[in-house]
Amino acid sequence: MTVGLQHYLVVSAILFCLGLLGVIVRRNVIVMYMSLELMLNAANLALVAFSRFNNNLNGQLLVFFTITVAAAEVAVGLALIVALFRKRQTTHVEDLTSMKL
Amino acid sequence: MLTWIICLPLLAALLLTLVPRQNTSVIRTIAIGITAADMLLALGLFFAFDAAPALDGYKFVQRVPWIPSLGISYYVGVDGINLGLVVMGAIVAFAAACVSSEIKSHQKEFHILLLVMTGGILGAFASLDLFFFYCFHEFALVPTFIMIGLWGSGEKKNYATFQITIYLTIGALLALAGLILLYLQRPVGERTFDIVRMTRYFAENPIRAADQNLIFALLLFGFGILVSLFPFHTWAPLGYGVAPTATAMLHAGVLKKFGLYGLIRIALPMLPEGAKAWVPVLAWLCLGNILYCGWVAMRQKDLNLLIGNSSVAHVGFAFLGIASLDLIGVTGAVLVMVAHGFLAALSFGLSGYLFHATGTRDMTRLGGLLQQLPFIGTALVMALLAGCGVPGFANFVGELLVMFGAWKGSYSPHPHFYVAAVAWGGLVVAALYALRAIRHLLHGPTTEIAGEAQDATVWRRVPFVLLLASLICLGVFPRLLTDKIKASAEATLKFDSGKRPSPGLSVTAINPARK
Amino acid sequence: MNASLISLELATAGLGLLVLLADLWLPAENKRGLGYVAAAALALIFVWSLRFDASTAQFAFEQTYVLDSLALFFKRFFLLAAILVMLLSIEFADRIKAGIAEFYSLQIFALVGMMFAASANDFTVLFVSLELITVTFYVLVSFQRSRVRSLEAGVKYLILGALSSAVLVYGIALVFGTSGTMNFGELLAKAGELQKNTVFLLGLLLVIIGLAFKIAAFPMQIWAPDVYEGAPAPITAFLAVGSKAAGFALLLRLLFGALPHDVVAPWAKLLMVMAAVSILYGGLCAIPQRSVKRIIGYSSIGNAGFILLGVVAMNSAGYAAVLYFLMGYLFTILAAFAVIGLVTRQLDSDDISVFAGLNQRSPLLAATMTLAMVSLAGIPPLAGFFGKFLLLKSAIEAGPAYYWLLAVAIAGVAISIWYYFGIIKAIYWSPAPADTTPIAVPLLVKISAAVCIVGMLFLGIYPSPALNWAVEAVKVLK
Amino acid sequence: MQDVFFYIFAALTLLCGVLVVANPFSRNPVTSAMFLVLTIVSMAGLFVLLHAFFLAAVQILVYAGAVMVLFLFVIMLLDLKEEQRRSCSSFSLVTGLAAVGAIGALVAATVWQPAQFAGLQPAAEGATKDLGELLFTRYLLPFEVVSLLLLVAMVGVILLSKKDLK
Amino acid sequence: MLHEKLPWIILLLPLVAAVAITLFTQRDGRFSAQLSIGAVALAFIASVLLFAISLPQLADTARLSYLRVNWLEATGLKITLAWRVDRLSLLMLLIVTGVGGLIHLYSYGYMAEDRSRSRYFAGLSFFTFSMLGIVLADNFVVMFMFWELVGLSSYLLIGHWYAKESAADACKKAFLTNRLGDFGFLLGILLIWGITNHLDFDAVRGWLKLHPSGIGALASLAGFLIFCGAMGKSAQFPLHVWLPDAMEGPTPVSALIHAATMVAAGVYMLCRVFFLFEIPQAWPEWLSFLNGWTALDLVALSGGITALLAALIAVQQDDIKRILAYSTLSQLGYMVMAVGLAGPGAAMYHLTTHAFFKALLFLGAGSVIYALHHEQDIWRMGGLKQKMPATWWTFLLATLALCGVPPFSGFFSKDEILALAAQRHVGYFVLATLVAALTTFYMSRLFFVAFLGKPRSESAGHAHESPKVMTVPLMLLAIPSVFAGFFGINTFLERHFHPGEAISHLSIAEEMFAPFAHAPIAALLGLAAVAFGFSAAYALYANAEKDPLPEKLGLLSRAMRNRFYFDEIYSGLIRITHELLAQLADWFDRWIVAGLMVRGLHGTTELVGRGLRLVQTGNLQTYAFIVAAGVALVLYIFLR
Repeated sequence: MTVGLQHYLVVSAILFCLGLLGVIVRRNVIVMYMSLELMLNAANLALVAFSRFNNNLNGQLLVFFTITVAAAEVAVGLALIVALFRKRQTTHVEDLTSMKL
Repeated sequence: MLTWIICLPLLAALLLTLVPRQNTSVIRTIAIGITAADMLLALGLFFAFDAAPALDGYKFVQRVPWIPSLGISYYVGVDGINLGLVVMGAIVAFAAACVSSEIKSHQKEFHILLLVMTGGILGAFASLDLFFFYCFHEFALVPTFIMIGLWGSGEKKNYATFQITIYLTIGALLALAGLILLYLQRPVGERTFDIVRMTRYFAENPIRAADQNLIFALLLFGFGILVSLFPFHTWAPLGYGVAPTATAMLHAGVLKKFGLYGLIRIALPMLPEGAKAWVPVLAWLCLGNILYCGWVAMRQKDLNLLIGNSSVAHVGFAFLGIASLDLIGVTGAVLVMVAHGFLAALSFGLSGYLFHATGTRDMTRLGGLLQQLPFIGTALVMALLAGCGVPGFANFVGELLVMFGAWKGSYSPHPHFYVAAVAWGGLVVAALYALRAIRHLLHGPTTEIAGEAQDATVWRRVPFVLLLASLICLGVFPRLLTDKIKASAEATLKFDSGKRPSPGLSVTAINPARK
Repeated sequence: MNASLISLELATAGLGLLVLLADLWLPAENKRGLGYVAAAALALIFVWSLRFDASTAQFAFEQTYVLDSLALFFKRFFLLAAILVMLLSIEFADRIKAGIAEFYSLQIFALVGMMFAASANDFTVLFVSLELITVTFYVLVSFQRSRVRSLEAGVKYLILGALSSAVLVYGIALVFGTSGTMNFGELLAKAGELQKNTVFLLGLLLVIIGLAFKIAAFPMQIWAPDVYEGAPAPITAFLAVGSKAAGFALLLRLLFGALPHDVVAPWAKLLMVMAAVSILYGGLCAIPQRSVKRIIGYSSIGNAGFILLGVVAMNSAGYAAVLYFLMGYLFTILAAFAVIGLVTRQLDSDDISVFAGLNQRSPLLAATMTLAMVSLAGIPPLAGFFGKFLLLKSAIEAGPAYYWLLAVAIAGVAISIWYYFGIIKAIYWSPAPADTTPIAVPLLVKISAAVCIVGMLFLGIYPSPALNWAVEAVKVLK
Repeated sequence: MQDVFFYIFAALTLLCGVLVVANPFSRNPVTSAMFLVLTIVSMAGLFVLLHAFFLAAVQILVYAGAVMVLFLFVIMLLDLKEEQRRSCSSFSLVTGLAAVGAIGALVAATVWQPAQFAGLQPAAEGATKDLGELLFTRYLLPFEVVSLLLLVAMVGVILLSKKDLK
Repeated sequence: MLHEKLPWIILLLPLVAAVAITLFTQRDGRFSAQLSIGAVALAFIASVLLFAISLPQLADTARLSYLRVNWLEATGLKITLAWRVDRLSLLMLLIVTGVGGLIHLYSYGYMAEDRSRSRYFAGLSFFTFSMLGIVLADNFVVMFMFWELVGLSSYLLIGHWYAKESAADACKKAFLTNRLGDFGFLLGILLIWGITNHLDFDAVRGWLKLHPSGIGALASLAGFLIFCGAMGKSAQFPLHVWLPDAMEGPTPVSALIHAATMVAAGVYMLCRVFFLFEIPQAWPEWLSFLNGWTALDLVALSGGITALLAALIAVQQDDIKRILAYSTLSQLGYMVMAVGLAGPGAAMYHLTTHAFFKALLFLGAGSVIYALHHEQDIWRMGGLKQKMPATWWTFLLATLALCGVPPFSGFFSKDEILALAAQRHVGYFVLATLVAALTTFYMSRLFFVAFLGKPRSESAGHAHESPKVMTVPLMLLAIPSVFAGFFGINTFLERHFHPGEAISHLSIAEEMFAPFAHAPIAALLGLAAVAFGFSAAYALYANAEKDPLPEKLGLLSRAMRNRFYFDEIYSGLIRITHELLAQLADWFDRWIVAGLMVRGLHGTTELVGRGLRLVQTGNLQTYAFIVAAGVALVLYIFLR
């Protein structure tokens, strides 16, 4: 079977789920955040694949934006995590439950 | 004129916000004065009614478009059906303002809320626009909750407030859903919230029976909850039990009638088929109100709970009048509504007085009050007797009409059974708990706790005298109201006339008279 | 290309930059006053926006940007919200140790994002403007760096926001892949063939879920209480009003502007479930709640569910109801936060007990809060009632299939009254605390409270004009 | 040949992805970050296979180069130790796996429908010029918005991480 | 047109007095009393005037038309206030205002010391008003209304000394028992209206004349239900229990209400609507076990049982007022029985005479009680003959009349009933004779013990004759008690009930011997019964110090003393019906409706809320999981 669009899509789907799994099972905020990057990448893969198979560059362009946005987000996010770490000396999600219920 | 009646209390409420809270006497004077003026205006309305010109059967009509795109307009007017309610509301409001002197904290807020409630109530009854009809009711309802919650008394206050709030909200929302459904029954573009036009339209273009059944059910149970229809009644005795006197008077007396009024004004004329489908159920539930709640009332030791339960029982008569699908019954229902408005206000007012005079409502701890408080005692006796349907009071006339109407009504194969049960409830069970209350509270030797109570001063008597006089006046001259009701009911309600159940029960043997 | 179409956004963005730059030169003690300038400038832009005419849709940037009545309505809405939030922020500013100008300018940037979102006619614009809003809010939510809660709220918003972004992008990818276009206009033409394409539907579903994060509706509702609690009060207000409205603007645009009706119709069930679960979740969780901000958070979830009623009704009455309700919600929430911000600051607690005796400490605040709660509870004559009325009406109008949702909504209203009145109860009749010193109400708060009250009353008592705006605005939707 | 590369890169991507999320040997964040870099790089390979050359470059430069370095930098800065296995409830793991598995299964099952993409042929060439043209015409607006976003991010990062604000 | 308005004047005078007293003269008891007496006196004069004016115009039963007022109107229902002036009502008017007036006067003395005299006289006037309303009513509903008002005013009067537990209980019992009867009455009215569509007596009668079988299967039921009203008001078995207790009220009240007027209302009403019982009788299917009985049979049975039971109980009572109360019961039973035996004329006749002598007896008893400072036990009296001559004489005359000794009025009326019973049914005749004997027995017992012999207590020894204001009414009442048999009341009534039949006018002398001529066996047997009763009483009580009967009769006596345990049975019945139902309803309300349903819903909601918010752990991981789970759920639902 030649590799077609759906192959890429399945890879991206699995990657997406892996990322989601990471968000759910990992307890370190930074690792969670990395898992989120994984999810974004999965979406990017799907976009690029679609772009290729649709003969339409719009998808690739969105990837371009996604990467930029992700970079900005990561910057802000990590700054936030660092700020929090300075306060609480932890990045462990179970320690970040001062607000609940 | 109607607009003035509605707006006067609301404007006064605004005015009160400007009065410093320390000037309690000024606040009270304004509240009483305004409600008195309102009452006089309403009475003027009542006596000018016959002569006034009518538009579509309604008088004193005023109409201002409000949201044309939805067909909503401010539209007020009275006919025989709501005239009595408006007047009754104004009178009870005055009485309630008079008894509010018992409030000792935050008088300013209390009186503002009271006036808001009054305005809302009167507006709800005078509105001929469904939307305003509903809005005004809600507008009056909220002060009720707040007043009960804030100035209520008793251990169960919070629970009771919670219960009454949730119940009435759900009831109002169910009714709202029904009203909106009703509104949507007209094709787009013609839609209007104008009750008069809706009635006319639906008389000519009846709604599909299935839709009628649904809408009627929503209205029945929505309004029913508002009026403490069995088995959705438990909020009422409890809520009134803890409510401050004036609130209980206004709510039990006036605001509660909104649901009944809605059924008569909206559900019956617009949804005749739905009514036919649902009244057999309603008839059964009436029995729940009248008999069951009567029995419950028999067991109460707290005077307010007793009055509350009996008030639940009384609205059963109005429900039966509606369920009878008969003009006599509906006339009776309206009369019961008005009469019970006065009566409930009177009873709760007296009960509130007793509570403040003796510090308890527990009937087992009181006794022989008639000696100590001749005026209040006598008034209470009269109120309780009026409650068990003694002629001379308006309640009797209303209940009588309801029973007559229900007897002939074609709502069920066995109307006689309901009437028999209802008559038992109204004549016997009501007498049982009323006399029991008199026996425990007023008769017998004076107990220690009752011995220190003071009878009402002349000014404190005014509201009670007024209410009693209204009750008796309507009881002796019921035509003051029934003639007006009759004309309007005939104009708006069309029942399958003349169909009367045959004697129905087959003959086994005819004995020749021995003579 | 008609760049004048985006002049409102350009002006706003320019204002944001100016404020940021002004920070460099202004002496520290005057920075707070920058807010006045910003608010005044925003007000000017708002007034300017009134001169815009969008009776016919105008496009720019190859149809990726649209200025139509809906967009213009939301732009004005966001501007108004931002002005009021700005006023609250000025009052709040002294609690921020530093970065006051940034505080203001970031809000303005968020506003720019919202305004762009209102005009998005392309998934790319949608994504980018949403991200602008979201990223700005990451910073704003955690702005009170000295407070752990603020930071924690920021982290939570960050992780869950990023999660929703990922879902959104993935959904966009699938939609793009099947339809071959990013543009809403083209999508409208192509989507008709795709209504059986499950990949397309999955993509759409994921996009809707992604937007659900913005409006705080099921299944993305979970962040709301924590973030609302942790964020600075004006930011919470902005989140509750602006961010939510942006989500709804996009949802409406996407579902009813970019998709043909027969593609959207099957989604009614999904939206109904979202609405129902949100209403119940928000209502039920709020009952035992003690923190006022959390209550508002939960109520925000519930209200998202209510607004979804109008979306799910899928008729123009419903869309108009959504817009109308949002207007009322704007004034109501801002009124509430004007009070909350002031009351909680003194005790640095937002437990419901800080409201005890408020009516003695400041009758104005007590009255404002009461009115806000009454309006939220949906009681006439305030805005909330008419909004809820319109929403319920539109849902009923949609047909018998919606009746169960209606029942849920009614239950939800009843439950919500329970906790809203809990707050009123706390204000008026919980035992007053020892400290009953009057709260000094700054003029700013007085003004914003007055504006909000007038707004609530106006919308409730004379809804006709506002309803007409809303009806006009949704004419572009199908 | 391309297919072989696809499988290689896909396998690499997924394997590394798994190792980011659930490395059985190490729960050190640094390990995760390193595997994430690997994932991104192998994904760039996939991009190349999809003729998105510019994006592949961006992927490596921006993502692997900048973003991941930032991650690593922060991890090092914070001196994060290995994630302690604190009360890792198997319940949450199982339910989490179940939820994710369900989503994955549903998404994959939906996507794995060759029929739905029958008409599509690989065609687009991710030429830099074409991209650039699009970016500065049609997507000029998002481009500008992103610039604003980056500004916001800058401001935000400064605000959040400055030791002491004036 | 004076006579057009006279019924209104008669009716409203006492009402005006009552209202005026209540509103204005509460403080001045004396003036109140005078007002009340004046009103009733004026009403009496007006009644006489009306009688004089109307009688010539009364061609048989044709009713004179009087001023009518539309009281209530609803679509298909019209209730008119109109007053019916015919022989029946004219007679009753005279009795009510006449006897009532005397009792008012008597009360002036009797209640002189009472501190709430105003309230008492207001009640008395109000009662008179209500009673006159019943008498004049021309309409079922109007009658029902006044019926209720009579019940109400009797409640107020019995409970005049409400501070006394027993009085408070008694008035409650009276009202409730009456209410039971009214329940039937109302249903009967509804039933008749439902079928005939009329409420006016004449209209219903006319309708029935046109459609004799119109009511069909419900005919007997209608009659019986209407009778229920009478059963309550006239205290007929099984609703007789309230009357003896009602003696807790002041004695003049007992005389007015429980001897002359109120209890007579039942009989009056039966006579008024007698046409209802003349239609073909039938029972509906679900009451088919009653086939073979007509409504009248039930009436007669109830009356007969009451007459006998009450007479038996009276034999063993010691309280002077209770003896009279049971005697009243028994006599009322007589009258009801007479109605049941299709002799309304006889019933009315006996009612009239009974009103005189029973009122006299009560007032006499009141005089005794007053003189003995509220001592009511006859075994603590004795020897009053010398101390209270006026009372003694009048009491003697009344006793003779009650026993039916010729030529006193009671003889004639009772004889009519006996003759009627003899004619209709031998069983009832035997019963009636037996009751006559018992009547003489217990009255003689009362008389011997209370008035003759030696004083048995200190207060009896110091008794004085009552003041003039009390003895004059006694004497005035004694006149009709003695002579009422000669007035031709029976023929007067015959013309009402049998219009058109030729009735010969008799002279007084002929009148006197008419019974013997008419039905000699009945008359003679009646006399024999009287003689037997008297001699038995003489033998037992002429010089008795205490009651010898309990020893002789043993268990039976105890049963009699305890009134055959009716009170106990009834209170038991009420306990197992209403009390139980009330308890059940209360329990249900408290636990099921308010508890389980409302509180349950409340609690469940709150619990669900508390449970649901546990989801909000504050832990990001949980949040992520929940989001994922939600997404999975949504995906599952929509992609399945």
